[in-house]
Amino acid sequence: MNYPEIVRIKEIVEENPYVKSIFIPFSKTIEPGQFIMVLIPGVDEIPMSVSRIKDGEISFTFKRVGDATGKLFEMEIGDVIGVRGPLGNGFELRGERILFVGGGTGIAPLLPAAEKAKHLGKENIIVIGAKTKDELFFVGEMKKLGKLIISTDDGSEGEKGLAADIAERVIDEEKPDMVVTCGPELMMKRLLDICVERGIDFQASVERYMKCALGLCGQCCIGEGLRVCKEGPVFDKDTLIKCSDFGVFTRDASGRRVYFG
Amino acid sequence: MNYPEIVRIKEIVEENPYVKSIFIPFSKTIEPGQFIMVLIPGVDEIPMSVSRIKDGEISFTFKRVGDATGKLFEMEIGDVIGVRGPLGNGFELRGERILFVGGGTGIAPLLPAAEKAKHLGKENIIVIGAKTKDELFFVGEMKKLGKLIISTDDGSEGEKGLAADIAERVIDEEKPDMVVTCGPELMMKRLLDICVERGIDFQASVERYMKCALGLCGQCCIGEGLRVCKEGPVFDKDTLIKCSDFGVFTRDASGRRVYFG
Amino acid sequence: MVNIGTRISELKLRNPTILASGILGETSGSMKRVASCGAGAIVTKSIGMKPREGYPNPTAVEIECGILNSMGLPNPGIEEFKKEIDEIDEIDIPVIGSIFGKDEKEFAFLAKKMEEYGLDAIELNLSCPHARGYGLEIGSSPDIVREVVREVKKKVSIPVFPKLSANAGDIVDIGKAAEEGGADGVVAINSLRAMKIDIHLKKPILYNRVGGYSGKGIKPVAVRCVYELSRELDIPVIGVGGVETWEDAVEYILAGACAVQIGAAVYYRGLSVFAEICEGMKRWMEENGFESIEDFRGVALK
Amino acid sequence: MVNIGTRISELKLRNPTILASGILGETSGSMKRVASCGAGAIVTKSIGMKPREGYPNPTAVEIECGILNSMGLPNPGIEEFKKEIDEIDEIDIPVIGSIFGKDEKEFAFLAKKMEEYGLDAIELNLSCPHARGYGLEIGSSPDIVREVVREVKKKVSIPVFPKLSANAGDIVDIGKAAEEGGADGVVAINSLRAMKIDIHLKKPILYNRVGGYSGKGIKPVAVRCVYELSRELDIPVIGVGGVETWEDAVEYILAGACAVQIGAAVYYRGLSVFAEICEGMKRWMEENGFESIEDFRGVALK
Ligand SMILES: Cc1cc2nc3c(=O)[nH]c(=O)nc-3n(C[C@H](O)[C@H](O)[C@H](O)COP(=O)(O)OP(=O)(O)OC[C@H]3O[C@@H](n4cnc5c(N)ncnc54)[C@H](O)[C@@H]3O)c2cc1C
Ligand SMILES: Cc1cc2nc3c(=O)[nH]c(=O)nc-3n(C[C@H](O)[C@H](O)[C@H](O)COP(=O)(O)OP(=O)(O)OC[C@H]3O[C@@H](n4cnc5c(N)ncnc54)[C@H](O)[C@@H]3O)c2cc1C
Ligand SMILES: Cc1cc2nc3c(=O)[nH]c(=O)nc-3n(C[C@H](O)[C@H](O)[C@H](O)COP(=O)(O)O)c2cc1C
Ligand SMILES: Cc1cc2nc3c(=O)[nH]c(=O)nc-3n(C[C@H](O)[C@H](O)[C@H](O)COP(=O)(O)O)c2cc1C
Ligand code: FES
Ligand code: FES
Repeated sequence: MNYPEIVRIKEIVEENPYVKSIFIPFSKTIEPGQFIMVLIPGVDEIPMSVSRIKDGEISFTFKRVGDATGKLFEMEIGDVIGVRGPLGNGFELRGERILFVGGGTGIAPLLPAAEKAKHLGKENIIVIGAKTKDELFFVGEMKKLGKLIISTDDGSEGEKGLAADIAERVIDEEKPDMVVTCGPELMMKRLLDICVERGIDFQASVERYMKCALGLCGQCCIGEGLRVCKEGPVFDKDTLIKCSDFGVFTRDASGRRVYFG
Repeated sequence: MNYPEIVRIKEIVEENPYVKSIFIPFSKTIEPGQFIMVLIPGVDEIPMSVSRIKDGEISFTFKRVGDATGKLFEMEIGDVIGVRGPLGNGFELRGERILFVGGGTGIAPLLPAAEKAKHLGKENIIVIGAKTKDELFFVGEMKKLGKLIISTDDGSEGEKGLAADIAERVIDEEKPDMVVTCGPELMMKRLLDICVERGIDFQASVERYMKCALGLCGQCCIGEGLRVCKEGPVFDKDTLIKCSDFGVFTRDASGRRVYFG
Repeated sequence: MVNIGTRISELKLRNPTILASGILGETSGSMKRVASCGAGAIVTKSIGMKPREGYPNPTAVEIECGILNSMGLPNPGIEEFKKEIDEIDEIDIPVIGSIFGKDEKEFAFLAKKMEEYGLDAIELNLSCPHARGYGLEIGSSPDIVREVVREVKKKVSIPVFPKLSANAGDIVDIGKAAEEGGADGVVAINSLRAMKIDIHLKKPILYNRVGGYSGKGIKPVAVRCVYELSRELDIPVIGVGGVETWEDAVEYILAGACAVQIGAAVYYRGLSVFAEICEGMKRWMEENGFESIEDFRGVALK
Repeated sequence: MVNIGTRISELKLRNPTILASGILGETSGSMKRVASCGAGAIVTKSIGMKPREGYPNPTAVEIECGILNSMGLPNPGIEEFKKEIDEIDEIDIPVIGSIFGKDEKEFAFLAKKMEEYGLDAIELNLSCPHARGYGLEIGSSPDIVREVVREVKKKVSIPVFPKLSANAGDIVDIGKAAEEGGADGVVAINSLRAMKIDIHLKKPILYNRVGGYSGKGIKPVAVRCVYELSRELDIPVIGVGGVETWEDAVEYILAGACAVQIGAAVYYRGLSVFAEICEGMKRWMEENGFESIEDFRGVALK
């Protein structure tokens, strides 16, 4: 039943001044890359990637950006939220050397993905980028999972520059079999182009405004009717190349096109 | 799903000038004593006891009494009817020596019951009664299943007299462990009283006007709300003793009481 | 200590589960049985002026999300029904007499009879979805509903509960008309006008073609009706439609119902359904710190 | 050879499965995808005068016998929607533009726009069960429905299909009014006004509280509506509500529908549902010796 299960918050971790993780009981199987719909009673219900997968428990990790995340940010242990999921597909980790590139809150779904990759015996290279040092998170956990490269737009930590630029260099140096990414769409689009050029396997987790999360309303469609809530949020290189809107425009809650950049 | 399955009539047997058996495909398990609702499209849907149980096939055996049975009587192989069931409970054959007493179309459900009893290694004594010779049926088949005593009201075949009278004598002679009966309610009531008096185990298959056959409408209730379509049609001695209406009145389609005798 | 007793107007119920009309409510024996199974009250089969045989079978079938029936209001008639009522003295829960008629005069006459027989309240079946001349036509006009309730109220002093349908007209308009007419509460909803066509027969499966749909498939519609009626009316609302589990009953009470009626679930869950719902509800109330039905009734309206 | 092509007024469909409004009909890409999955026609999302964000989430949840939604008519507005239509030239099945407005003027304006954009027919959403000021209020008055259809018909020359609801009023009365107004066919039914209260939150689960119920739970009601409309009207009837399997589609056609729309089943069965229904229906027609849809359409009415 694709219906919210009402649960109590088990634990809250402040990842940085702007980002928190909320832990909730979750008894179903969920794969890295899959997401849940988080119901904040009386406020909204929003999509959140799973950021940690434990036994009977998961977390999601979010930045305060508006009403719903703002309310979540103020919540305390024991508070009640609703959870629908697992929804969508997960990452498929192919090849032996995987480069993970996460930008902003896009770092969140990469943590369980890199953990799984490590568990499968793969060699991980991880690039995480943020505007500034303060906005980084998961640094300690990521370090344990592979070779970690940090980038900040302002150079306050790690390398200075855009994650996509850093990633391009790392791709050429490290020659990964696959790039797995989540973050701003323009960053993912650049990585897609890079991987197409170089013939490297690629997966990206795409964000679109979501309403029904049942694959019905069509609100979240990209390309030729691919539902991010159903066929996504993770898409392959070959699929995304054919999406003429990927990296070009997204849609607001009314379905109007909103161009990037 | 308690919903008619539409089937084609496989075979029709004329048991006597007034009674026919219709064979239909039936893939579910059904016990002697249980019944089905037979839908005659555009006419009615009526309860019928299972009269033969074969592999993937059953029969019901009926007398032409009105619209629905009249229409059934005219049907041919390949004609379409609906079947809901199995419904209700079945006979529970207890003890080693069982006396079956069938009157009129009440003989029908006793055939598979006696067959089962024989199969279970019990010793059968069978009394079947009808008004006259012509109205008897299942004589050949019953003979193979135990000691058969025939009674007719007019003495045209077997012993002359009411089946209940004959049965009373047989009970005293044969000392059965149990009496299993189906037929006119006054006959069954007399047998009940006899068995109570003598402390003999007893089951009877009761008929009441049926509508929903779902246990909902209450049309078929006897005693303290026992639904013949659900808790019946087969009832034990102890249950029937407590039904102050058993053998006293039945109800017509409107629910009005119709007194016997 | 948790108390699941409830009140509907002046009726006091030991618990909020009521046997719905048309379910095992036609004979004294079946009413006694339901009372002994733990119901909080019983509604009789709908009774009319004269004996009626109802429609030929099939009158009821199970379909995917519920039960479809078109009994056609079979009943022994008000005179004969006295025999059943005379035999239920030992029942110590409220028994509500359901009646149907073709106009306010018949309703008033039947209600008076039911009162004379000693019943505790009257339910007006204004909304049978399949019997021509009764029900739908009456129940979808606020003016007729107001008038019927008013005439009945003039004749009897026991509480009167019109039963509304979601088949035609705005249920809130009808509910308001009932309230204006002096109703002591409303019951919502009767089964939904519906049909199942058998693709093998290529015909409607019910003899009467159209029937009333009940069971869990209608619950979302019925809960919405109860919610809207509770919000707009000042009189008690009794919820009916697809109540099968204690969760369903709680949902109705959160929507504002002071009691629920149970029909189709007698098929799905058996006669233990009344006791099971009460047990579950008590447990839930304990866990949630509610001491009485009133503690959580209508909470969802806020 | 079995032919499952069908006609609705002047529209010719390769098969009788139509994508229902509000399902994947908002972007050019999703419409193309549905066309390539075998649908016989497509209805767009309901489009209004201005962009609307709709209600906050939850806007849709799965419940026991179907889907409950209260999207709140989100849409990019008629101007912006041109971009989508401009991109669907390659679709070779009829595309029907669904519109909603607050009065006959808005409907007429929107219909004209849709015709200019090149769409093949208009569906009038007169019956959204949850968006205040649109839908229910309009769709439950025969007079308003007649007027809206009449005004729209004055403006456009493509077929016009009002979509009716079973929420309020007698659907046959509304259907007759639509026919009088000049409708080229009617679509029945929109989702049923309904509610789910979450017993843990003790609140309605949808942000908007009330929503529209679709899926198999509403099929018996919708089939009854299609049956009644087919019997009473002379114009084609398109059936909607809980069509999931070929058996469901056959049931609607037996009830008189010349085509069926499919909404919730896209969730339950995926996008292959259109092709699967067509396959099953062809097989059944062969077994039953029917060569065309017309051979068995409305057989249950007899
Ligand atoms: C599959 C998926 C996974 C996501 N995972 C994460 C995550 O792990 N961590 C995280 O911080 N964020 C994640 N997001 C984004 C997150 O859902 C939005 O940031 C959040 O919905 C903002 O809600 P708000 O009310 O706080 O902000 P608002 O002020 O309502 O909106 C801010 C922005 O958030 C976006 N947004 C709002 N509502 C929705 C919605 N229903 N669906 C999609 N986007 C919306 C819009 O683009 C909007 O411009 C994910 C989005 C998707 C589609
Ligand atoms: C559990 C059960 C098992 C039965 N098994 C058999 C059987 O194996 N063989 C057989 O010949 N008969 C059996 N009957 C009786 C049979 O159902 C009726 O004879 C039949 O319904 C008559 O229908 P009709 O339309 O031909 O006659 P009608 O003219 O309609 O009625 C004749 C009489 O049949 C009875 N009857 C009619 N409709 C029903 C109904 N829906 N339910 C119950 N009784 C009804 C009434 O008492 C009526 O007076 C059984 C009845 C029950 C309750
Ligand atoms: C077999 C059957 C008979 C019914 N008969 C009546 C009736 O006589 N009078 C009445 O008001 N409602 C009647 N109803 C409707 C129920 O009382 C109830 O309103 C409806 O079934 C919805 O509740 P449920 O989903 O719990 O069954 C009948 C319902 C069924 C299933
Ligand atoms: C998510 C969702 C959105 C819908 N949006 C619309 C809409 O915009 N316009 C409309 O006329 N009907 C809309 N509907 C109703 C459907 O078109 C259809 O009438 C209803 O869902 C019943 O069909 P179904 O059971 O096949 O889903 C919507 C239904 C759903 C589930
Ligand atoms: S959010 Fe509705 S289809 Fe994806
Ligand atoms: S026939 Fe309806 S309860 Fe038995």
